[in-house]
Amino acid sequence: MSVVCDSADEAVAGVADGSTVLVGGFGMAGMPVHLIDALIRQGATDLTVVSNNAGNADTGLAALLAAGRVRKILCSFPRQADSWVFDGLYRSGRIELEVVPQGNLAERMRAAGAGIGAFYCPTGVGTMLAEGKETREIGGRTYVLEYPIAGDVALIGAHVADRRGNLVYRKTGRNFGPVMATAATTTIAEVRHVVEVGDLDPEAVVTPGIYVDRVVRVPA
Amino acid sequence: MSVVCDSADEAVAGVADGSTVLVGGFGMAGMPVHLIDALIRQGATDLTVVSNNAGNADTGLAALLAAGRVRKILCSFPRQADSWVFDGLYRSGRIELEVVPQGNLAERMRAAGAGIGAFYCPTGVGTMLAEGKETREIGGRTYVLEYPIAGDVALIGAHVADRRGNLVYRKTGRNFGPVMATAATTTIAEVRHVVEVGDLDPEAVVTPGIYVDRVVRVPA
Amino acid sequence: MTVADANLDEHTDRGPLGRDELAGVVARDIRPGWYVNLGIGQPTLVANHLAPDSGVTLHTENGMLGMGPLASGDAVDLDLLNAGKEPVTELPGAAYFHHADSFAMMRGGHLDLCVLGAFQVSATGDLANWHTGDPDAVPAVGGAMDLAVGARQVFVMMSLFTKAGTAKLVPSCSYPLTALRCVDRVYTDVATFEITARAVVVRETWGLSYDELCTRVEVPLVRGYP
Amino acid sequence: MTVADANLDEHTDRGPLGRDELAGVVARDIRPGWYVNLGIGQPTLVANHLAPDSGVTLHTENGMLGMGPLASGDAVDLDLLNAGKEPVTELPGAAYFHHADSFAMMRGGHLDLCVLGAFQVSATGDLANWHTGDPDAVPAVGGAMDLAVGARQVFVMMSLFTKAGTAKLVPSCSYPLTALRCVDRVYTDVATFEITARAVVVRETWGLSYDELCTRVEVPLVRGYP
Repeated sequence: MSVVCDSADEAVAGVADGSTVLVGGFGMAGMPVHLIDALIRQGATDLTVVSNNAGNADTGLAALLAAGRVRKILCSFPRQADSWVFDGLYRSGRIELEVVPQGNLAERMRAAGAGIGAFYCPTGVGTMLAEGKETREIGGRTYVLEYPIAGDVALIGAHVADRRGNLVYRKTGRNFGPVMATAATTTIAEVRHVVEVGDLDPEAVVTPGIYVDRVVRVPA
Repeated sequence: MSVVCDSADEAVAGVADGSTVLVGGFGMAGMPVHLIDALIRQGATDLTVVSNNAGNADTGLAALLAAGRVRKILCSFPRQADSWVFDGLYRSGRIELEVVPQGNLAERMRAAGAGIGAFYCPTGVGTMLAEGKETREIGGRTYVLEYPIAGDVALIGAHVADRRGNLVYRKTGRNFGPVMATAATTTIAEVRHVVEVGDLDPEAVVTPGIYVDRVVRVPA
Repeated sequence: MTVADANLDEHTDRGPLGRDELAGVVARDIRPGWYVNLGIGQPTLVANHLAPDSGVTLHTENGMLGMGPLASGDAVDLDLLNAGKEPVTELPGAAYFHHADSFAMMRGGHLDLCVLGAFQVSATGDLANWHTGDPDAVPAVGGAMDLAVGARQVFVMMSLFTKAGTAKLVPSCSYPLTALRCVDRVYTDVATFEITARAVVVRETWGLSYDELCTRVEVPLVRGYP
Repeated sequence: MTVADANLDEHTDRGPLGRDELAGVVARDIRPGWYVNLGIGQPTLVANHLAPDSGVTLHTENGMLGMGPLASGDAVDLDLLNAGKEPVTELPGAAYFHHADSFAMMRGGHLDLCVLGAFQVSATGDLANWHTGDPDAVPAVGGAMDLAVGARQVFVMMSLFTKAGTAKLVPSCSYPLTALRCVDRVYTDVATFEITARAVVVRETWGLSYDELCTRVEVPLVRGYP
């Protein structure tokens, strides 16, 4: 029951137009650059992308945006020194943006993966990001009701996979990967090393293979 | 900044009457037997205990119950072949019981540790365990509103600690430990080995020391 | 004599299934690659009928994927228990996680299947398997509600009749419920049932015919797949 | 001349604090054993003033406790970044975790302190530090709201005055808010303030006296601890 694919193109095959795609990575750490490039070649369009940022310079997520494939993005921090592709699309009204506090982004995906229908969160209370959202007092504190963010597809980067899809990350490359893997119908991971089943320490597996549908090895 | 104590008695010093005590373990795996024994000696009473079971035979949690220290217990499965201490107290009305589905027990403690005010959970909908609880339809499915369970103290068992309180567990001894550690004001862990800071693999630490206030080494 | 029409196998030339035979029938329907939780009690027998190369990964709710058979002798490790608190073993490719992660996995719909015992199953798939309703009983639910609600498919294994001869497949459960509309299939010693949105379909019988079965169960049944 | 009354140090014999001096003043108030998140920008300078044996553990919201100084040369590892996406190092006793766990740690009140920059802080501790309110600006919040709401204590580091000379400690924020009533202390180049439930208390001044400060800030101030 190997989940290992021969190429990134094979790994992203079948992503449908209109999909919600969760894209891991924080900075370049954990960024699934080969999978994003393959997704550009694959051609799916009208996508909703969920990622911490909105792309840097002209490669990776920025290239996907530049190719006109993304209708909407949910992220915590779109504006960066080199986010000119996003900035241009946003200012010209060609992309929809939902800014989500970084922890809410993570927790809303966690809720999707954990079967939680919604949760009351203290983050953002009294701010413009909570405008129009339901609030509730619990134990004298005000909370905002937040709903899950589920993906059709998650593209994540990890360090090592075994053939069943158990994943180990490396340092801060872990970031959104484990959460996104739980929140998507189909989770696709690019990794630097593929090992045999039994080669990973079961105590140290971070993402169990149950969450991983396809794996592709990419150059380290 | 070592969190290591010299004895289990030192580790449980100061637990106040009326405290809510989260007690880890599933079967004997991860069960903090030495800390429970120390808590009996320490003498705190009128406790609310949160644990998966309600004690077995005449030792550990059962001994704490037998000593008359527990006013109320929240657990998923009080009834076991050898839960005669609990059974006797319950049938004679000397202990209060809240039965909580096992996943709700875990998720409600997770919510306490994660600063979530409440969450909508599909478990228990339409059953007697959800009677009187608020429900809500979300996306065509019914959910029950569940509130956090926080502890004043957590007593957990782990495998190895470093002197700063980073914890590693062993096999299914992990169970409730990592969740309870996040949900209590004061987390106390008994471990089989104490190592120096830097001896644990940072990728494999399951409970970071930020969640652990006191550690005591006990015989393996 | 075995009468097989298009969609119903009637094994009337033999008696009801034994417990182990029943476990084998359930195992036959578990597909390679599935992640499966086998409930405490009778469902654990199913593991004995899954070949080592079946590609099926077993989950135990106390925090493990890749659980192997029961441990004995030197292999007993009291840090490695199943949900029934028996010592088990670890297979290659296993992973450990904590309770909140384990139940998130269940509740989030990631397990392909759980197999549970039952006191009663209703015609619409309601499950009662945690409480007899006896007011003197100490209530104890464990992970039953979480499993029933969370797994993608729920198979129930039980004897069809109580000792008093009453069917446990009922129009509506009289025992306290575990979860609503969650059961997909019911495997019993005398028949297997598929609970669909429209009907309860009999797939196979042992030791009695479809017509006899209909006389002993109060739930309207459908003969094989319509 | 330094005038110290019971609870207020006025350093009028010198100019305002430089950025690095200010970082040192903040560091002085961080206690051994604390778990601390230093926000992007000016707050990261505080790390330079924490002695290696300070017992302070740094958190970075992208999934790490035990973050060390910025990496350079061979120590640069692109898998090991801080929240500002700069390469950093790992100290003994570090631990890695994923984003949901990292923000659960923050939101759950486990960090003793976060230090953040600000555009404005109100007299009641409201914080505005993520958006200028400019309708043309691309909004970007990152982890600021989570940190402000979650840490047990929030220290703000900023210059007290805008380039136009207006105080950023204000009766009520005009910029979009990050969080309500979250700021405990404000460290600026000319004064430090403690925001209590009843008043804004001046603890120390640099380059101006308490009386001068009162004339330049619209918020009612209290001289030292009452």
